[in-house]
Formats: sequence, structure tokens, C-alpha cells
Amino acid sequence: MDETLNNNVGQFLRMYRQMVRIRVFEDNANQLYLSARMPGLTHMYSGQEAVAVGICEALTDKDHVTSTHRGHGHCIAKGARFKEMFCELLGKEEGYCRGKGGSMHIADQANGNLGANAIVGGSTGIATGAALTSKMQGKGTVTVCFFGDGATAQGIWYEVMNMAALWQLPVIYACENNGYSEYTSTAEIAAGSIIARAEAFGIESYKVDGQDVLAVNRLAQDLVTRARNGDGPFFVELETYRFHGHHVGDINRAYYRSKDEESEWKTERDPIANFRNWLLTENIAGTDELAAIVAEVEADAAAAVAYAMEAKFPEQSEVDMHVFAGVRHSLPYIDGSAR
Amino acid sequence: MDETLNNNVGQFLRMYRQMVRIRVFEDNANQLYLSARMPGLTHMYSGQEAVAVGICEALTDKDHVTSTHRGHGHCIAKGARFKEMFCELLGKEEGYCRGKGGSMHIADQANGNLGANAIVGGSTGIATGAALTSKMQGKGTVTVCFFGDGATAQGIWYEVMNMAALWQLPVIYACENNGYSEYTSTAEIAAGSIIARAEAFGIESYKVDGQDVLAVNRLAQDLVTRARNGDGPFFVELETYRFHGHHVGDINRAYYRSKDEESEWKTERDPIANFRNWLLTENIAGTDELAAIVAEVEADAAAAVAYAMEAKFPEQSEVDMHVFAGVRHSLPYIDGSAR
Amino acid sequence: MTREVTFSKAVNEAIAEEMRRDKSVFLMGEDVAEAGTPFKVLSGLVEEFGTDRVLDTPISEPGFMGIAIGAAMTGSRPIVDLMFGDFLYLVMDQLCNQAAKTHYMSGGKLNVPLVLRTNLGATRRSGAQHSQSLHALVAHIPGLQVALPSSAFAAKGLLKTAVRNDNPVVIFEDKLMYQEKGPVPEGEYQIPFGEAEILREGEHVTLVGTSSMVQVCGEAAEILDDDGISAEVIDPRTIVPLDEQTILDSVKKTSRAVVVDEGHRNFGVTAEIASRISEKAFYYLDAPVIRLGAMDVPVPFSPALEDLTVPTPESVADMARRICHGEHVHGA
Amino acid sequence: MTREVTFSKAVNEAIAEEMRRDKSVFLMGEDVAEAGTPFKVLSGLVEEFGTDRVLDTPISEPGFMGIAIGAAMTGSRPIVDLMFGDFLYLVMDQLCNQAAKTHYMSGGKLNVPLVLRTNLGATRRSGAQHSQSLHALVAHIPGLQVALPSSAFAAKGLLKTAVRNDNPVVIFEDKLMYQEKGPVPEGEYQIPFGEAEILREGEHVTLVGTSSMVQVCGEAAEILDDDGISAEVIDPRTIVPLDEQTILDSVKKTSRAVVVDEGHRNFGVTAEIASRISEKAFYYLDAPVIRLGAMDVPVPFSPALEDLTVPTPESVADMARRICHGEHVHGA
Ligand SMILES: Cc1ncc(C[n+]2csc(CCOP(=O)(O)OP(=O)(O)O)c2C)c(N)n1
Ligand SMILES: Cc1ncc(C[n+]2csc(CCOP(=O)(O)OP(=O)(O)O)c2C)c(N)n1
Ligand SMILES: [Mg+2]
Ligand SMILES: [Mg+2]
Repeated sequence: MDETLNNNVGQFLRMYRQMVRIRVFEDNANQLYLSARMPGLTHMYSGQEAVAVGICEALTDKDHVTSTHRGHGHCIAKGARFKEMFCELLGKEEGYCRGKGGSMHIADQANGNLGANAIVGGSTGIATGAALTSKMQGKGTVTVCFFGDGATAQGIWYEVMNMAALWQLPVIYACENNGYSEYTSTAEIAAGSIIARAEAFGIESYKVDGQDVLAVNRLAQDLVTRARNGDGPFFVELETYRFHGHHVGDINRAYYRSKDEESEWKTERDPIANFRNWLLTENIAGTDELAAIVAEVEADAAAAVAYAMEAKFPEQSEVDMHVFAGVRHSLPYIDGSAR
Repeated sequence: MDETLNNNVGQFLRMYRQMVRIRVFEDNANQLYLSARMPGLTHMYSGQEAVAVGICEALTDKDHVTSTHRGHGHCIAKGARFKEMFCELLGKEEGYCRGKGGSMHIADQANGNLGANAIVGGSTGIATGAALTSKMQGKGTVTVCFFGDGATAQGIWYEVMNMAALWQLPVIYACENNGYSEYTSTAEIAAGSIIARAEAFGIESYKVDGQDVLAVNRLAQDLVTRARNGDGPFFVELETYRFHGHHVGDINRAYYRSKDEESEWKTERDPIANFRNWLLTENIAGTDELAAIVAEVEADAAAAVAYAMEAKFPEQSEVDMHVFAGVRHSLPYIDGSAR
Repeated sequence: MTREVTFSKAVNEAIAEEMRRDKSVFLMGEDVAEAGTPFKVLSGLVEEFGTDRVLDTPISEPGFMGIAIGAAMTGSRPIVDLMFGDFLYLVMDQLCNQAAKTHYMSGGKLNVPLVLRTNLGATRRSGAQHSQSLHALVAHIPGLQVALPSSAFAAKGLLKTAVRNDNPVVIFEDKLMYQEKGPVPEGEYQIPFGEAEILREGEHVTLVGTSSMVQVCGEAAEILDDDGISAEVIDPRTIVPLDEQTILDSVKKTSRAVVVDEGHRNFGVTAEIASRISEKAFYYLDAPVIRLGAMDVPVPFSPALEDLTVPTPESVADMARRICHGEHVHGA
Repeated sequence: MTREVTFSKAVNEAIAEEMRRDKSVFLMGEDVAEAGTPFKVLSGLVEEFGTDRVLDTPISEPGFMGIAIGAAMTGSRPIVDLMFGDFLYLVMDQLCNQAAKTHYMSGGKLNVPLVLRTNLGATRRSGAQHSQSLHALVAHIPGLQVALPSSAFAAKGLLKTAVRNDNPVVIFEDKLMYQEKGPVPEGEYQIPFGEAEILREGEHVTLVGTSSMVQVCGEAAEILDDDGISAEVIDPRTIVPLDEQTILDSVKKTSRAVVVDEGHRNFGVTAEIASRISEKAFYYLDAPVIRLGAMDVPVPFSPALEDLTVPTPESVADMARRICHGEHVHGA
């Protein structure tokens, strides 16, 4: 193992663990859905782990991310705990959002995650605004805006890229191109070149293999540092793949995505398996060590699921709380009877 | 005069007349405003005549245009008459829209003008939709979408360009870059390159001197023909200038636009004066002939203004008519009492 | 002959029939073609009509709404599929500044014959951005007509009427009802706009329910039956136009009314209907008109909270019972 | 000490004072800097605060609304200028799906302290897309608060309260009032949300007016005076929260009410207020509650038509007179 690698062992193992955490979290969430123990649906991030982890590893707690409907990966990579996440997915009071948000709105502001978003493209403005605060207040923080290839069809993204470029904001637009939006392939809904769209605003842009956590992380470290120094904004397109369907219920999907294609990605381009091989080949860790990480994570997840299953739902009286900051119950407030 | 020129004398003189018509119309409208005889405000097209005329000369009656808040030029170039236009500006019943639209909503569907639009960027979808009908129904018509540099900041434009490109629609996006949106220069509100933004969607794009009616027309003829044949969409950026303020009331504007700059454009780059010189130099017409055109147009305008001033306002009973097609009066209809 | 078909199938049939009848009708939206929408409402249509008339769009709601308007202005009759009613906010400008006003602003020269199909309804554990019932917003804008089918029968009949209407029409379907079956005649039919349906006659109280709340009112009426209270249940079917007369006639007979809608209560649909009843049946009312709507909070994800936010048969029956028993629901 | 300043100046002062007080407050919108907006309301602010805190944006309403939300979530307090109220449709998604719901969806962890300033009002001959009064739309959405100043005094006091509020607040200013002068104290003051103002006491009828319609109600009251009818005039000042009690107390005293608002009547603000009065003051009412709003048509350009679409002192007085004289405005 050469010296640079040696210096970064901690980081490598952390990235491995984080990717495993995402995968294991998702497997558990999927099981909860399949066993009808989870309310609603969720969108699995499995397959895209190298994106969230490679990028978030380059960020500090103070840096912000905005996330999407496919948001568990970003949440975990930015430092969230399983317990509060599973509680949130099950609508429990101890969830990150007291059960009010759910999978599609999970947020973890303590770690700088401004929230998943169920409006495709809906967080592009929010991310840019967080970068504006950073610049105006000289905070030195960077914001990463995660979104899918499908979100490039939303006009607001062009609007905010323009302002980010004009005002040189410390924001990185990270487009996770997983080849599909819902049940439609990207080629059918995106004309021309996605990267050229960002470049047209004078934004320095990159394309990177989103299955290679090291490549993602290298680029991210560089761009985050530069954005912090005022060289932003940047755009990155990350080529990746979702291993599951659009959401947990999207089982019969051969009509829009071939099984061969899926299995090729799963066998050849699994970001975790490939990174594991690399760690082993480079002698950064042994199989036992890596297996131990997986086992630990699995135990952690199992415990969190068990906890969340037993955890209590929010009190009924919470239903009109947190509508307005500074107002305990909104219903009497809006009728003017709170004064 | 060489043969090609000779063959096109009729067209040249028509373009000259049309440009003069726009200028004279605007001067009259401005006078109506300054003498407090016009309700509301209007936005003058003077200075940009070569754009509307050069492009519309390449279109047939059946082709469509969509227009903007600065829409008189497009309306005239597409074939509208002064009488109905002045009536509209004065809110009279004989106006193109029975006085209900006004300057910012003037439409002339008989000549294919789908209407001015007071929402910046608001007609980009409409134009694209007209092109969709044309393609779906095999009409062979082309739609030109006029909009300003300011409208490039509206997200919807990117959305519809994407679909126009994916579906190869016969639409031409014509961006009249007059250097300003309201009181702000384009450089301050547009990052990167406008033309690159269209190109990023795989749309063939051009930049042309919008003060040169022949250059505009040449390009337009080519693109209209190609769009008709299914080679569209296209994008054209036309460099131009508005001679007046943002609207008729925008008189003291030196704080955002220098007098020198204005007078340079007015003396060096007046599309009408320059085209007139060319017509004279090439011996296509003599000064008398051109002066006669101006005089005729002026007389036409004066008569139309006089007519419109005397014309009657719509009846009060019209107020709830034309809310719904097929429903005479909407107020009883929405209360269910019309059945 | 009348068969039982699902709400979803009724919608599908209406579209297929109209597309067969009129070549200018086409369909556009996200995942409407092969996928047939996430709710599978449009399954099979692309197979019959091809991708030329069933257009999968990118995720560009403002953009495809605008395109539909331009298409409608030039001789097409688009049916636009908006995947969730919550995305209405994204198309408000095109819908309300353009589609709703074009006919008027052009002095009657330009028409915008389009149908915007979308949905409403909570309690699917979909969170605050996928559970809203936003029909009040569009009902407020002159130039738009708004239909709220409450059964498979209404879904088909209203949609066919909408497609033939020369104006922009917004239809909200109840997501939770897609799989519910109801009687639908084999043959061609339309349901005129502005004609309420009296689903059940009664003497003591009028329950006006819209969309998802029609069934709730029906169930409330059954609960009330047991208490000896006879409730009349009315479904306006369209709120623009609104069949005021049928509602007023009923209230003049019963002297009491409860208005129930799944949109938020504050500044919502119930306010309009209730205030009209209070104004125009003033001298007939024996009790205040009561409004029930979705609670004025964003829709919470947690099942423990979400279910509290919508009116239920029990809450409707309770209110009806109280006004019938002369309780001052809001004491003096 | 109280001076007379214009409505416009009052807004300008409120912003300047708040920006001086709190460095996290900033201003953004189209032509807000050197131009000071087309209405010149913001003139001079960029000179004092610089382009770092007075941001001219491109014509990207959804975009800068979204940016303001993100800025607000991370420690800024943006004041967003939306040039015309009609452009609200463009920001509805960001405002209603994001700003309004973020605090709730995050279980109270994220705040969105921002002010969206925009305007309302017709009769400026500006056509259908520059004349709308769309406050009912945002009032319907839980999570938003909505203020409607009707004087220079209210404009300043409500705006200062809004800036200090930790939630998204939408303020609608009446375009026609910008140049009107009114008394405004020299010193610091705020006007609490949810407290109506009784502008004039009266006995026979309550006139509830909002924004531009407050003056109209005041003038109607003077007309009514001549007829021996004493009208009480109430300005709610904020419609979310709405000071229901003050309105109900008044109606319980006068037994009659006319509610006047410049938004469209159908599914508009008057429906909410009137239906609450009818419900909660039911046993006190001697006549139906009457609603006057903008006519339910797109706003026509022609002066001959536009003036017909808004309530006037005469039309308000006429309605009040009729209910006071026991005329069944809507006969049985
Ligand atoms: C504005 C909006 N339109 C449509 C949807 C429905 N929808 C949810 S996810 C999705 C596809 C998003 O594709 P992409 O951005 O590529 O993200 P991915 O699901 O591939 O991660 C769609 C259409 C939505 N949530 N929001
Ligand atoms: C959506 C929207 N935002 C803002 C405005 C106000 N406005 C009217 S014209 C204009 C500037 C438009 O600039 P540009 O597109 O370059 O056209 P130009 O006036 O230069 O012809 C603005 C901001 C509007 N009408 N619509
Ligand atoms: Mg994708
Ligand atoms: Mg311009």
C-alpha cells in the first residue's frame, strides 16, 4: 500500500461503511414495505451509493445538501442515524421530522441536510439560496444540490443556475443521471446534452462515473474546495443506476428496462462490490474487517428497525403544531383567538 | 440593379412599408399617451422593426406568431390593420379584441397572430403548442415565437425547447436581444451565452444583426422553409435596440442607459433609415417613391387614430361575455342558472 | 345496459371514446404512454392510438401546460395529465394567466379547448406534497370550469363533456377511488356541467359533498338514519359552474346544511357554498350552515396524524346531528 | 410625532429600518436596486445598503422565490419583491409546496422566515394579467400568513411585523394607493397580526373591507350616514390570521354585514368571512350577509368595462341600504 493510500485508510473505510449503511438501510426499508409494515411508498437509493458518499465525504457538517424523493442515501451520507430515520419512515414521533415528513421529506438540519423533496427539481432554488446565505454572510460553507436526470426538465433549474453563475455562489449542482425518470428512459425526455445546458450559463461542468466512489470523491474534494474559495458554481453529471424500480412497488418493470441491463449494472457496476474489491486488492482492508463492518451495520439497522416498530406515534395534539414557528397550535392562531 | 434584386422589388418595398408602418404606428401611440388620450401604458417597438418585418415577411397568413408586451411590431408585420389596432389601444369595441385585451394582449388570429402576452416568457409554450398542432395535423405551418432577452430567464423556455427538440417541432424561437429588460442591462441578468443555451438542447441556432432587415429576412426564409420541411426547431438571437424607454412613461432613463448609447443606435443603426439608404443606393426606389410610402402610412395612421378616438366603447353588457366560448353571459352560467 | 367498472376504467373509456370520435383530441403528460400513468389509469391507450397521440413528456409541467394551450388555440383538443394535484401550483401561471383568460382577452376570437386531468385526496401516506386537494384555487379563477367526479359514472360522463367543451376545464379525480367499481352504462352518455345530483332525498338536513366527500356524506346519512334524522345528499359534480338552485331548493326544504369538501377549510370550497346558502336561503335556515374541510395544516405523513385531517362519516354525522338537535354549534 | 407620508414611503421606511436593525435581512426582486421598482417604492435603498443586500434578479420568479426560501432556511431573512401580484401564479409551487410546508414537514426544525411583497388592484388599465387580486389563493394554503395593508400606517406596521415573523408572510399592497399620504408616527412601531381595526363605529350594519376596499367601505359609510344608516367599518388587516372575534362582535351588535374585497367573488375571500359570520353570528343576523368582490371575469382592459368589475362606495352603500331596509336582497 503506497503512502497516500495509507494516509487515507480511515477515509476509505468510512466511505465503505457509509455505502454499506445506505445499502443495508434500503434493504430494510424495502422489507418493511414488502411486509406491509411501512406506510406509503419509498424510492430506493441502492446502486447510487457512490454518489452520495463520494460527495458528502468532501463536505463538513456545516455544509448543506438538498435532496430528492430518492433521499435516504443523501441523508445517511450526510451523517444521519438509523434510528431517527426508521422512526421517520414509520411516522413515529422520534423520527427526524416527528413523523410529519416521511421518506420523501426527511431532513436532518443538524447535519446540514435541508431535506428531501417530493417536487422534482423543487430543491434547486433552496440549494442556491443556502449558497446565497453563505456568500452574503461570509460563512465559507458550500451547498450541494442533488437531483436526478429527470429534474433537468424543470425550468427552475435553469433560472437558478443563471443566478448562481451571475452571483458566483458556492453551490454544486450534482445531477445523478441514473438513466430513467420513473418509467421513461432519459434519452426520451432529454434533448441535446445535459452538461452543455449547465455550461451555457458559464458554469464549469464535469461528468464522472457515479459508480466509482473514489473518482466521485476526488472531483468533489476539488470542487468543494474551489467553491469554498469563491470559484463556484459548478455542475457535475454523475452516471449511475438505480438497482430497484422507481419505487418499492415498481416490481414488474421489464417493459421499460430490460432485465439484462439491470443485471449487468448489478454485477459489473455495483459501487460497493467494486470498492470492496479495490480495498482488498490494494490491501487496505481484509475480508474479515469488511465483513465486520457489514455485520455491524446490519445489527445497527436491525436494532433501529426494531426500535422504530415499537416507538410511539406522535400525539394527536401535534397535528396543528409546527405549522408556524413561534405558534404552538396553529388552528386557534389563524382564527385570531391566540392573541 | 441586378436581376435578383429586380425580382424582389415588390418584397423590398413591402418590407420598407411595413417597417414604416410600425414606426408611424408607434409615434402615434406615443402621442396618444403623451396627450393623455390613451388608457394605461404601452411598450414601443420602434428601433426593432427589422426583426418583426424581416421574419414575418418569410411567413404566410397561415403561419403563426406569438408576441410579447412589446407587441405592436409583430402585430403589424403579421398583417394587422391600424384601425382595429388603435381601437384596441383605446379600449373600443371595434378593436381586435373588442377593447378587452389592450396593447399588451393584442391578438389578430385571422392573420395568425396568437397574441401579445404580458407575462414575460408566457408565450413560449403557446408557440410550441401551435407547432405541435401543425405537426400532428400535418398542416405544414410554422410558428415563430418572439421574445426578449429578458425572457431567457424564464424557466419555461428551457422546458419547451427541450420538447420542441425531442419532437422536432416546426417552431422558431426568435430572441430579440435589445440589451435591456426594463431598467437592467442584459449583461447583468444573463450569465454565459444565450445562444449556447438553445444549442445545448441540440437546437440549431443563429445570431443575426437585428437592424438589418435583409439579413434577418434571408435567415428567416431559410429557416422557415426548413422548419416547414421538418428540420426544426431553430433558435435565432437578433441583436437589436429599443429606441424608446421600457414603456412610454419611461422618460428619465439616463441612470440605466446612456444618452450617447441611445443616439449612436438611433443615428448609426436605425433599421429603417439604413434600409432606405440601401434602397436608394441600389436604385430600387427613388426618394419620392419612398416619401410617398411614408406619407400614405402617416395618413392611414392619422385616419385610424381619428376613427378610433370617435369609435364607441363596448356595451356594458359585454363585461361578462367571452369568458367562455359557447356561453353568452358567464355570470348566470357559473351560478348554474343558464341551464 | 349497465356494467360495473372501476373509476379508473371509466376515465380510460371516456378518453378512448373521445379520441376515436375526434382526431384532434390527444393526450399528454408524464408517463402516460407505455406506463399508462403511475395509477395505470391510461393503460392501453398508447397501444390503440400510438405515440403520436399519446405523448410522454419530460417532467416539465409549466412547459407542457403551455404547449397544450398553444395546441388548443390552433385546432387541437389536448387532454393533459397532471400526475398529482399538488403539481397544480407549477402550472398555475399557464393555466390561470393564459388558458383562463385567452378567450376573454381576445374578445372571443381565440378558444382554448383543453382538459386538465389531475387528482386530489389525502390518507395515502404520501406526505404534504402529494396529498393536497387544490380545486378551490382554480375555482377562484374566471375562465376555468371545474369538475369533481365522485363515481365511475360521473368520471366518465363529466370527462366526455369536458373534452367537448370549448374552454379549459380542470377535472380532479379522487386518487383513492380509482379502483372502486360502480355502474356505468355501455352506451354513450355525457353529464352536463352545472347540474347537481341528488343522491339521496331527505327532510331534516342537506349534506352537500364534493368528490371524495360524496361517499362520506352518503355514509353519514346512513349513520343519521339510525338516529331518525333524514339527510338529503347532494353532489354538485361541477363547482364552476355551480348548480346553486338545486342546493338552495334542498336547503329551503330541510332548513339545515352541512357542506363537506376535502380541500382545506380556510378560504376553501365550503366557504363559497356555505356563504351562498346562508345568503340566499337565509330566511329558511333553522341552524347555521356548517363547513367541514381538510384541517388547515399541511398534510402530515404519519398515519396517526393524517387521518385526523380529513372529514369522516362520523364527523359529518356528528355535525349534522348537532344542528338538527338545535345545538348552537358555535354558541352565542 | 406623526407625519404624513405616502404609502410607498411607509413601505420604504419599514424595509430600511428592518435592514438597519438586522443584517440578515435583504431584498431581492426585479429592478429593485437602481430602478427602485417600477413603482419607485424601493428608491434609495440600494444607495444605503448596496447591491450586496439589494439584489436585482433576472426575470425568474420561480427561481428567485426558491432562492429566497433556501436563504431563509439557512439564516437570512429575505424580503422578496414580486413586481405584480399576477405573477404569484409563477411562484405558487415554491411558495406553497416549499415555503409553506417546510416548517411542518421538518417537524419544526427548519424555519422559513421570508416576506413576499406584492400587490393587487385593478382599474389601472393594465389588462387581465396585471390587475388581479390573488390573495385568496395564498390564504387557502396552511403555513402562509397574509397581510393586506390599507393605509400608509398599516403598510409600515404590518411589514415590520412580517419581517420579524419567523414564517413566510405574503403582503399585498394596493398599487393605486402608493402615492396616497397618511399619518405615520416617527418612531418605531409594529402592528400585530390577527388584530382587526375598527375604523369607524356604527350601529346598523358592519362593513368588512380589505385592502383597497377599506377606503371604499369608509366612503360607503359616509354615503350611508346621509341616509341615517350608521355603519361600522372593520379592516381585518391580516386575513391569515383572521381576527374573527372583532368581526363577530361587531355583527352581533349591528345584526347585518357586507363583506367587500377586491379579489374575485367566486371562491374568494368574502366567502370565507361571510360564511364565518353566517355560521358564528347566526342567531344575531337580521339579514343575509352580503358579499361584494371583483366581478368573476378576467379584468378587461377597456375603461368602459374595467370600472364595472370592482365594488364602489355606491355599490357597497346600496347593498347595505337594502339589507338595512329589510329588502330580501335575494328574495325567497
Ligand atoms: C414536479 C414533479 N413532477 C412529477 C413528479 C413525479 N415524479 C416523482 S419522481 C419522478 C422521476 C424523477 O426522475 P429523476 O429526477 O431522474 O430522479 P430518479 O427518480 O431517477 O432518482 C417523477 C416524474 C414529481 N414528484 N414532481
Ligand atoms: C413574468 C413576468 N415578470 C415580470 C414582468 C415585468 N416586465 C415586463 S417587461 C419586462 C422586461 C422584459 O424584458 P425583455 O424580455 O428583454 O423584453 P423587452 O422589454 O426588452 O422587449 C419585465 C420584467 C412581466 N411582465 N412578466
Ligand atoms: Mg433519474
Ligand atoms: Mg430586452
